Amino acid sequence: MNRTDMAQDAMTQDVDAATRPQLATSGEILHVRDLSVQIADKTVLNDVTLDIGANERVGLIGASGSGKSMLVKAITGLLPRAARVDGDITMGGTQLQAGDDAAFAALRGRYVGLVFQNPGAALNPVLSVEQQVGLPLRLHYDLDAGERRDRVMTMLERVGLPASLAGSYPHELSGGQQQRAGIATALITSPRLIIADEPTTALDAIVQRSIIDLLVSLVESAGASMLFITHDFAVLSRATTRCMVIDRGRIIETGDTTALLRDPREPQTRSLVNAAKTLTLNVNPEHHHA
Amino acid sequence: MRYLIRRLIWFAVALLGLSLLVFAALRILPGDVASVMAGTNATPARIAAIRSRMGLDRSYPQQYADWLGGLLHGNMGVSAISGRTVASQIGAHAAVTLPLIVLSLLVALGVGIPMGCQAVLAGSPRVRSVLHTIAIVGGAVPALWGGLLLIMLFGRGVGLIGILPSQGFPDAGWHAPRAALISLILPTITTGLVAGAGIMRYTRACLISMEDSDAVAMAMACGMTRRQAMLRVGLRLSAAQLVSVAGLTFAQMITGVMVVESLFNLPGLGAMLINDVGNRDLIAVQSELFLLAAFFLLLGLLVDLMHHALDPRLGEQTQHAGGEGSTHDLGIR
Amino acid sequence: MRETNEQTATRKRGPAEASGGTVLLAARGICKSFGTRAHRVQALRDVDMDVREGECVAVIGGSGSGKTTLTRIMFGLDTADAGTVRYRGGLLAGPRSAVMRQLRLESGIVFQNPFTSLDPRWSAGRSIAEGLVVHAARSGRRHSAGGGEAIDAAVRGALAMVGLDPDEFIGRYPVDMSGGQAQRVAIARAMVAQPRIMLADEPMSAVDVSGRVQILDALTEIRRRQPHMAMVIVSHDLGVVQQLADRIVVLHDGRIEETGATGDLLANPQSAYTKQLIAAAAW
Amino acid sequence: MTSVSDDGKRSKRFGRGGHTTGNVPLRMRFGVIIRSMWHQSVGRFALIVMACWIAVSLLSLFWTPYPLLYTDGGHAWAAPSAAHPLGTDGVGADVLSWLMAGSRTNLVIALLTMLVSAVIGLACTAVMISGRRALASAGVVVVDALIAIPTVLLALLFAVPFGTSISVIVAACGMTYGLNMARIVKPSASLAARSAYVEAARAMGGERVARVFSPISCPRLSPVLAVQLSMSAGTSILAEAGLTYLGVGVPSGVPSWGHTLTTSVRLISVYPLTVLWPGLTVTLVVTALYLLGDTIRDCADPLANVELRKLAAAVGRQTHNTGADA
Repeated sequence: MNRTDMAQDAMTQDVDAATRPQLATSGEILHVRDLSVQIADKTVLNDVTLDIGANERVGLIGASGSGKSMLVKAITGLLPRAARVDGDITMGGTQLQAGDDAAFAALRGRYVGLVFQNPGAALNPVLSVEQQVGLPLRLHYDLDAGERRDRVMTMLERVGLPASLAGSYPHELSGGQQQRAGIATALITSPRLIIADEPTTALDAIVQRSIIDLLVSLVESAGASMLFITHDFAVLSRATTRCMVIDRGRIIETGDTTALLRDPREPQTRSLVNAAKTLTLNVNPEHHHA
Repeated sequence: MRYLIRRLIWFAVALLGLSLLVFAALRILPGDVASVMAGTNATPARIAAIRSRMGLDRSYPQQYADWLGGLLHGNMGVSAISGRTVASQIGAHAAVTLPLIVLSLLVALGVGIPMGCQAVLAGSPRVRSVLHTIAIVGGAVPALWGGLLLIMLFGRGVGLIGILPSQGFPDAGWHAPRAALISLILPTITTGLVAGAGIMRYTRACLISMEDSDAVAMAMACGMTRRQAMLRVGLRLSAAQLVSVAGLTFAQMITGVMVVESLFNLPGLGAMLINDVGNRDLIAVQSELFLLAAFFLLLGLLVDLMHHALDPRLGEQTQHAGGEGSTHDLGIR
Repeated sequence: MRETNEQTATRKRGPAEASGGTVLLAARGICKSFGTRAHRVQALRDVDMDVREGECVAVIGGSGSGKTTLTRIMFGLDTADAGTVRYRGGLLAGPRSAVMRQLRLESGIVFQNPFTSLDPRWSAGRSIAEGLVVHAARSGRRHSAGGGEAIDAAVRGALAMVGLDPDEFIGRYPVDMSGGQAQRVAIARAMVAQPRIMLADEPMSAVDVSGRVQILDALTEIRRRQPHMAMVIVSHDLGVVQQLADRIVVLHDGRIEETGATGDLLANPQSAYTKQLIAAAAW
Repeated sequence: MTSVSDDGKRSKRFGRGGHTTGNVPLRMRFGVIIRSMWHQSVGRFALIVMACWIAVSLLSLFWTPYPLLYTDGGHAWAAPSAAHPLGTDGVGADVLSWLMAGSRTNLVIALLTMLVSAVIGLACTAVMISGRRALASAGVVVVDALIAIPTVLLALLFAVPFGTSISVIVAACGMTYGLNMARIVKPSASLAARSAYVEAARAMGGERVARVFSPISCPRLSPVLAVQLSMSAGTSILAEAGLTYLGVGVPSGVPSWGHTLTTSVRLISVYPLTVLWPGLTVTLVVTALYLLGDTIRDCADPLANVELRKLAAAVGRQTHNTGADA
């Protein structure tokens, strides 16, 4: 709780016209219509339509191979070049053409921040934490070195990384610390949309919980929206308000997270939810709140 | 740091081993070294004179120690044929070969790396596959033949567009820098392009392996375009590997360099070495072979150190290279 | 023993002491550290642990707790800096000792990620058969009459036991399987030589939810069919542990934090760390 | 190719027939591999060039347009004509005949170099990944040091005592490429050595180094090996040409492509275009060898080639049906 408050304070002081993107005028943050993706004659996404509004935290669930990660890549323009993309993507008021890498790049790291599944592989091994976290600032904003450093240090503090680690390289950090650095990189420019692709699967339960809490509180306090991909339903109900189910490249069900988990309509969703229930620890909660 | 020390120790050991190898190879010759050197019609007295002058009448360990001691003092002996000191002979010929090697390497890197990048990053698939073909076929051209083709195209007097000299090195050497440089153009292009094709292939392979990497995706997520991310992150992360490959290409380029020296009639180290081997000028060959090989050992050392400097992760890994401790994910991180 | 059998089927079991089997694997005073001289990490500090015949012990804890290291040492995959491991009373000493050979013959191991623990270039049938061939070679007896057919039958039996159609999966490669299917092939490989004791090292952490259920079902089925076999499962997934294990060992920071029968421990955790673990799992 | 022969050995050990547990008979696998290579244009090119090379080599054992020792004294340094399509050399020998005969020498050199470099390369790799730390790190550093010595220096070193011969070329090439290979294979080998499936095999019994090179993990190495070996073969041809030209390669009197190229250097002043053919031959064959490795990697690896996996799956189903019938 304490940390969230601190973060909020720091946030209000920190935000200024230079870092605040001016693009989002409507309530719509992300707008996808009839998105289809084919890679090597295989359809990985099929007529996907979705909207994410301001301050909304949306979950995306589905079995592995259902197209969750492909959807993220398609939205952010990270698909391999061989992919064939049809459909409309509108982000921050810009309609994006598939293949217009420069337009996507202008939004990535400024309007939309990504948190990766495996920070150990994603963080650039030759950049220090400070350089890595400051990279989106360098790419998008014309700040002098001192100012950039100040922002990075504030951000590190907000994600709970001690300033002494600023000069460390990723391989010197623990898994949890690496993911904190990844989150800091995604959030440093106060983007309007955060996309997190299974950000905690590589971590153990206790660390997982603290990372999710951190991410949610930061997104909340920044007033950003979030698309959260996971196959962990406990995480889902904790982090999101609305939820979509994807199966074989199609969005098959959308709804309020709690309602959807309680009463799934589609058979695929039902089997996913039942599986998750089977695996959830079943104890009387009264025992451990003392 | 520990790697540096260990690598230096092994460098010294390798040098010593190398000297033994060279020494032994030249001593297991069938027949008597001195009589071979003296020629077929030499009198026994002359043979004996050579033997004692060269120190060949002493025991092998003694000879080895003498040679090594001489090397340490920069005294590499006197050529039995030309009568010049081996050191001055090497110096004169290196003045042709070293610039040729350095220029070739610059051409190889200057052509290979950008074209290798382009072979991955070019927008049109057709351009990419053409560049890939060039890389493979270019690496399959024998240096001898490549040189011949260049002579036939550009060689003064022979070629279709005869604008460049294709034979010899100016007598004045580097005192006539313009002429010297011009005489090196065709040889440099020959070896440089052949080696460049190899570098190009490796650059392409390295970049392709980076294409789907999370690190490049992360750089893109921070706001780089694909091209920027591949060039700034992908290429940087391949740099350690590329340096190693460039080092190896460099070492293997030497066959081509010697061929080209001979083809273009340049008085370089290759010509000297072939000549001395042909003349069985053992004292000279012994020192020359050793020095050249030592040069490449040193080069390998530099390449490895550079490789380590370029990859911050390596410092950790080598500490338990090959040990049991590093073989498992121990779940302690 | 019959009683044990029924208990497994209903997924409710009494305390570990009730299973009352003889001790198969016993670790005493295990210490282990990693790293360089300058930067030493103590992974295990003086840990004792027993595994009895027919019981399923879960070792739980966060990453860095030493749970994987402990079980690796107990199954002879690593060596301890100090302490002893005894298998059926014999001291596990050195990779070539008779006890070690016996342990290798009589144990089956399932690793975390099936896509790395199965050879990607081998079909499922071949991977599973390899377990049997190595086993046969090690135990000094060749498969006698009809070796090929006997192996084939055993492989098909093992596939069926983990709930995979032998016809479909015997020639299939790991790339063409889902995580749950691949991990079940890995379980079949561990089970094909009918081990006395099995180690499953985080068998579900690399697999998605539906795969996890398949693996859980396969392991439950194995427990039902092989009531005498001991099982050690390393996990940080308490939901799975709750359904599978008779007894839980909680490791934290290289020490045993707490140990007890599954129901007791989950309902009534003593240490703060265990409470934290349970809270993290039950959100 | 390596993985295929492994499988052969394997299925014998498993019992007769090799039809057990979804194992695909060697001949069927081989058929699928060749077919998938043929379906790629690159693979087809490589296969055709290889086939021609081998055919010409065999043919030259029995027939060449002129006997190798036949010299047409009156037509030394002759330009190409109907009688001598590629002209004649300084003693009037037919260049085409020598080029044809040269292909068998180069075939032998390429095969031997592959063999020697494979032995040296795998031996060094085994040392570098061995469980004994001191041995492994010593191995790494020694390979790192020696790898820098160029082929030509080794050839010169060997040529001084032993004279020029095919064995000198093979020894020099085999050693440098072997070390090269060791360095390139080592990462995959040590990955394999520490991979969970070797661990899994080790848990069932077995030594670490033996495991890496045993069929358990050779499939893992075989893609890298296929590429490296075919590179060695190709590069040995280039090295032969260079060394022979320098006078430390194939002795004069033995036909080889390097020999023909050297001859054509002299012919250049008489009839420049003849220089095209031997050079083109070498370039073509070396290109084909480089590509051959790539396509073998893509086609013989069940991970990369769906057809192989489909075949295995089909065999798995089919064996059961026949079993049920019986």
